[in-house]
Amino acid sequence: MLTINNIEVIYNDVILVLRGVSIKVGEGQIVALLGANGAGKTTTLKAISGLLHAEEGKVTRGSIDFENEQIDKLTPDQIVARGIVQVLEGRRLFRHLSVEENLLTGALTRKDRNAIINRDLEQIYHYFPILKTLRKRTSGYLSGGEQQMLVIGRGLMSRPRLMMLDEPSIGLAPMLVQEIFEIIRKINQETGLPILLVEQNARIALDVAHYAYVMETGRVVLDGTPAQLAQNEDIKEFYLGMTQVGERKSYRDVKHYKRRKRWLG
Amino acid sequence: MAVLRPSGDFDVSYRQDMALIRYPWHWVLILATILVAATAPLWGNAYVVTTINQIAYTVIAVQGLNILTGYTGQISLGQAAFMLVGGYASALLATYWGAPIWLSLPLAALITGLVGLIFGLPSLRVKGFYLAMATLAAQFIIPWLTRHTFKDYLGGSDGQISVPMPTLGPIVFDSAEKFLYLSLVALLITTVIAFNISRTRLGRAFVAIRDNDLAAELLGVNLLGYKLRAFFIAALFAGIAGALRAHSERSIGTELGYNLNESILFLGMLIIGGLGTNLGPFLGGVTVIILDDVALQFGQFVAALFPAYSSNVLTSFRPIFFGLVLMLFLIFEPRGLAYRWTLIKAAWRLRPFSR
Amino acid sequence: MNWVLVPQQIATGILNGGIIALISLGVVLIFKSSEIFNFAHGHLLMLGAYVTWWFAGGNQDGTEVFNLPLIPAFLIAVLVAIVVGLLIERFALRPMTGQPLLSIVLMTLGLALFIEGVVSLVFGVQPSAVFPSPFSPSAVFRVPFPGAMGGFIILKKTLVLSFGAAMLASIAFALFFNFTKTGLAMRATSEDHELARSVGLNVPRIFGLSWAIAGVIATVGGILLAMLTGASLNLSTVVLVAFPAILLGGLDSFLGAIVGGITVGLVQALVQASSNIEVRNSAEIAPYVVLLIVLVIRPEGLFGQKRIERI
Amino acid sequence: MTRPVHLSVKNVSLSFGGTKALHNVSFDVYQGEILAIIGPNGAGKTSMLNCMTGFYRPDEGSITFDGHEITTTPPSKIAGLGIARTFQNIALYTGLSTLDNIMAARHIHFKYGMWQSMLYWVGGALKEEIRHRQRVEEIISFLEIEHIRKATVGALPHGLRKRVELGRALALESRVLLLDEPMTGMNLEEKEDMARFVLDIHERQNMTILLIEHDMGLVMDIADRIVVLDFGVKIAEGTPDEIKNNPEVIRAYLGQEHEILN
Repeated sequence: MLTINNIEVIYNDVILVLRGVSIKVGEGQIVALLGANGAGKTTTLKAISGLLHAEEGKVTRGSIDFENEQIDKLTPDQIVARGIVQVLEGRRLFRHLSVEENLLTGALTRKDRNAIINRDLEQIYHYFPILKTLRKRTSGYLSGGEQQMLVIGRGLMSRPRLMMLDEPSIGLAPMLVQEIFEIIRKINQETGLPILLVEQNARIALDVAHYAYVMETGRVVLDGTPAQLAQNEDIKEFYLGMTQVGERKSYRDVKHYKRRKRWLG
Repeated sequence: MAVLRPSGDFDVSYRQDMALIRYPWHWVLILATILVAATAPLWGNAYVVTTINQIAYTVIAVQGLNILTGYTGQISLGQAAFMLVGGYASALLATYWGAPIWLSLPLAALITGLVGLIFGLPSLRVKGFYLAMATLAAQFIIPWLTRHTFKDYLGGSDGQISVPMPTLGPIVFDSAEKFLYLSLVALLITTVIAFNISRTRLGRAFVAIRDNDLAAELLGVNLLGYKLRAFFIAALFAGIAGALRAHSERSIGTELGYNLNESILFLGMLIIGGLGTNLGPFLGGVTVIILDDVALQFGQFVAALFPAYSSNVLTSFRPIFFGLVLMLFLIFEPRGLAYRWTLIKAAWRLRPFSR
Repeated sequence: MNWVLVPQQIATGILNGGIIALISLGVVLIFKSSEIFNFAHGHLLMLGAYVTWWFAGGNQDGTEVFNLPLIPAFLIAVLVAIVVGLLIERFALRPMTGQPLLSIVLMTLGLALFIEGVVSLVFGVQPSAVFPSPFSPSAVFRVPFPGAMGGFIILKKTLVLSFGAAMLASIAFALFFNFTKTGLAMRATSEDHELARSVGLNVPRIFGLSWAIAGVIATVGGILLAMLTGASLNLSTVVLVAFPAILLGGLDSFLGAIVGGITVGLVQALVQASSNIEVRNSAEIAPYVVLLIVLVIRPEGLFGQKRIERI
Repeated sequence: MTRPVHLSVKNVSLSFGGTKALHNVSFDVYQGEILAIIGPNGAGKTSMLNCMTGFYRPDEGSITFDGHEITTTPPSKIAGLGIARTFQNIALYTGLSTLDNIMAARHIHFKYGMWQSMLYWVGGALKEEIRHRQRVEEIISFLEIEHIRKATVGALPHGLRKRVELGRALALESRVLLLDEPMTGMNLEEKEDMARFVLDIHERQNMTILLIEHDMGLVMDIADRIVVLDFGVKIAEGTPDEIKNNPEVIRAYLGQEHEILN
């Protein structure tokens, strides 16, 4: 349903950030995008959602197609109206609005009647019961986990047909990471909503995803199903932190700073 | 940006790395500028000399504002009012004590600095627009006080008093030409001070407050102490500028300006020149003062074309022109002329490989 | 204190405060929707007054182009204000997205200069004392009040009208912001532009809308004020009284704008009831003195939102 | 534990407008250890650091540093006493270069004042600047950030900014280092580098380190002891092995993760 064809992104007319990225998200799929910081994962998401324009970035080559329509020239609000919503990195919320108001901002672009929106609100509270108890609270005072649930909930409120999550696990406790990924999986299974996921925690991302891409310095260097990737020696060492014999290696044993290996390309 | 240097140019000591004047051509440029300004009486008319005097004290005021607003990030709408304090202080010291300029000017600066401290106190609690309003309060309260208190000394409803000619031993600065040397020396001193602040502990603490006040505090910068220092230094510079202006105009008071518009103009100069850069106050001050002149001439020209509307055109031309210049600068050159200057320098050094 | 003046001054102060409140509302509105403190609001107000005056044929020397009654002239002025608001947003503020606070402050100051220049070019620098008004300046209500001078409190009808308009406008705004979708979109946009974009809001349109509304409020305020004083370039300086009112009430609170406006009106009026001439003279700076005191005690103003700061 | 107590937290409680962020929390930090504080988001970990650095003032309880009461000491003074920290959301001085960021953190070690700043050449400012510059260069070379020495930090990638922030904390030459999620948002490779720096600082300078971190693998590997907070209450304290298998901690925090850790 979403196809990115060999796009190139340039910031400020000079800085080349993406150099030929092609990604596909199929119906009902969770697709994970892995890679180091600065590899261009977030830029890829912003290219899709149109948020690049506000940052002086441009898609200069290639195209992005969503449900057989080319969307890389559209503005962010037009893209949201087409059903693509991006949940920004870092649990960004409208801090001075209440929890429920934050959720409702997600539905501002919809033309549905209030009854339908309220039903969706109940649906969100069904996935995230804690938000219901906190609905009147000023969202800036929520804890990190609650904020992450809130921003995902807000994304769902726009009734998206593709949701993009940027680093949902960042700075969250292990339990919460598991909980949130369980919910992501559940949402995907129950509603068939396709999800494009950028994640630093490779283990959990590969656990929920149906397909994954690995990015390095602005291009895709590897892709495959989680099972295929988990067999790859480099993925094992650099993304999953395993030793040659398949055990978790200790951080105390890593002695050398510069042992960087790069994929050819 | 800072790493744009031609290859083969590297430093062998920290002292060298920290130096501000790096190349012979820097020295040439600086000395040439000083020489041109100092010989103005020889090559220019009285008007040119007066304009250079005006540029000198304006740049000093903007340098002060740059420390407070550019480096420390505290918006101030009161710089012109602080000039008023400095002007009055120096004038009164000279009139009633016969203080020579080398004494009255620094004392006036210190007094202004202390007044600045008082109006800096709200910065302990408020930031951003709220602080801008607190300084706006200074911009109203100080001129009001000069009109309504100590009327015998400050001129009361006349709104001005006359200021004696400054003296230095046997020298009496009785002409714009002589005064020029006083302003240039003062400007040189404030420039050196401003440069030194920007490269030392003090300047780094100021920028730390601007960029992240909470982190600065948790890393050992006493917020109130340093914000107050910034207010003090800004007012100190305003005091010097005000004293110079008072002595060169031979009178001081609210009738002569020192109002909100001037404070805003100073901010405009800072933005046009380059906020938080050492060169900014110079570029901004010189540009705006010269533009002001151009606006005046051009306005007269346009007014002559439409004689029926000449009075309307004459009064409206300046605000329209300045409003436009300011807006266009903010849109097309938001980082100021100083930034453009570094780009030009970089292009020059990388020649012939630059685009 | 000249006690016999006090009841009258309190009444006048509250009514004057209403106008200050109305002006403050326009500034608060822009701030709430885009985090921009609009220093040019006073100039929009002056522009609105002049445009109305021009369409209503205020010259009365036979040179006027239009000679419309007040209401149609007012409606045209409102249309002009909407267009001006949209133009300002599109050409002055939209290019400033992402610039630091100070640059945006200066942009509004540059706008203020520009508008002032244009108004003086088009309408001249001479104040136009004759301004069309439904009431003559001497039309008053007399409210019996024992202890006041002459046993009456005198209320100018124009003042009462503007007070009523201010109250209505503020109630309307509070309802609009808290209970409509557009209001929510505006509140959201003011907090985080990128985030607002990511949830699909058309941020430029929201800014345009708030500038258009602010232009309308300014025009209403300008007309009400001009009925009292006539149209002149000095109209723009009333914002200097509104600024302390806004911060007293809290930059982002409509209720605060009202309370702040009335407080400032009262302070000014009461200072003028003093028997000491120097105290009376301090009416122009009294709001700022009060402001300084309030800022030190309660930095976010009386009703302002406390900023959530985390590290 | 035979090492002397360095920082001591006793019965600290803190609340914001009715909600309890910390409730009667006590623990000691010993000289030269790496102590990790873990717990769910909102458990009060960062609030705890904020109390220790004077940014928040606890409602009850006390915090002592080398026996001195610092509960009510202002933040800028605490930095001078020898407690340095990094921040959860990077809090660098974005307009300054890497070098100046770290120099700015030397602030507390400078002796000269405002007037000497203005005079620079006379009064010793220049000499002192050079002396501190030397120290800062050592930190820069230790963290391997020479190549970005003069780059403005606002434009650096996340991982490098985290490293500059560590450098800034080191420049305080404190005796205790409080690291608030120093590895957040890093991939494995970057985490490994960062862990190495932290361990090196610990070993070479015998630095006492207090670490908040969510990567349990990392915490278990490098921490000597762990304190677990949940809803502002301390629910466990002990060695990594004890914590890993503590049922209360598994319930409140680790979940299935403990299977991977063992």
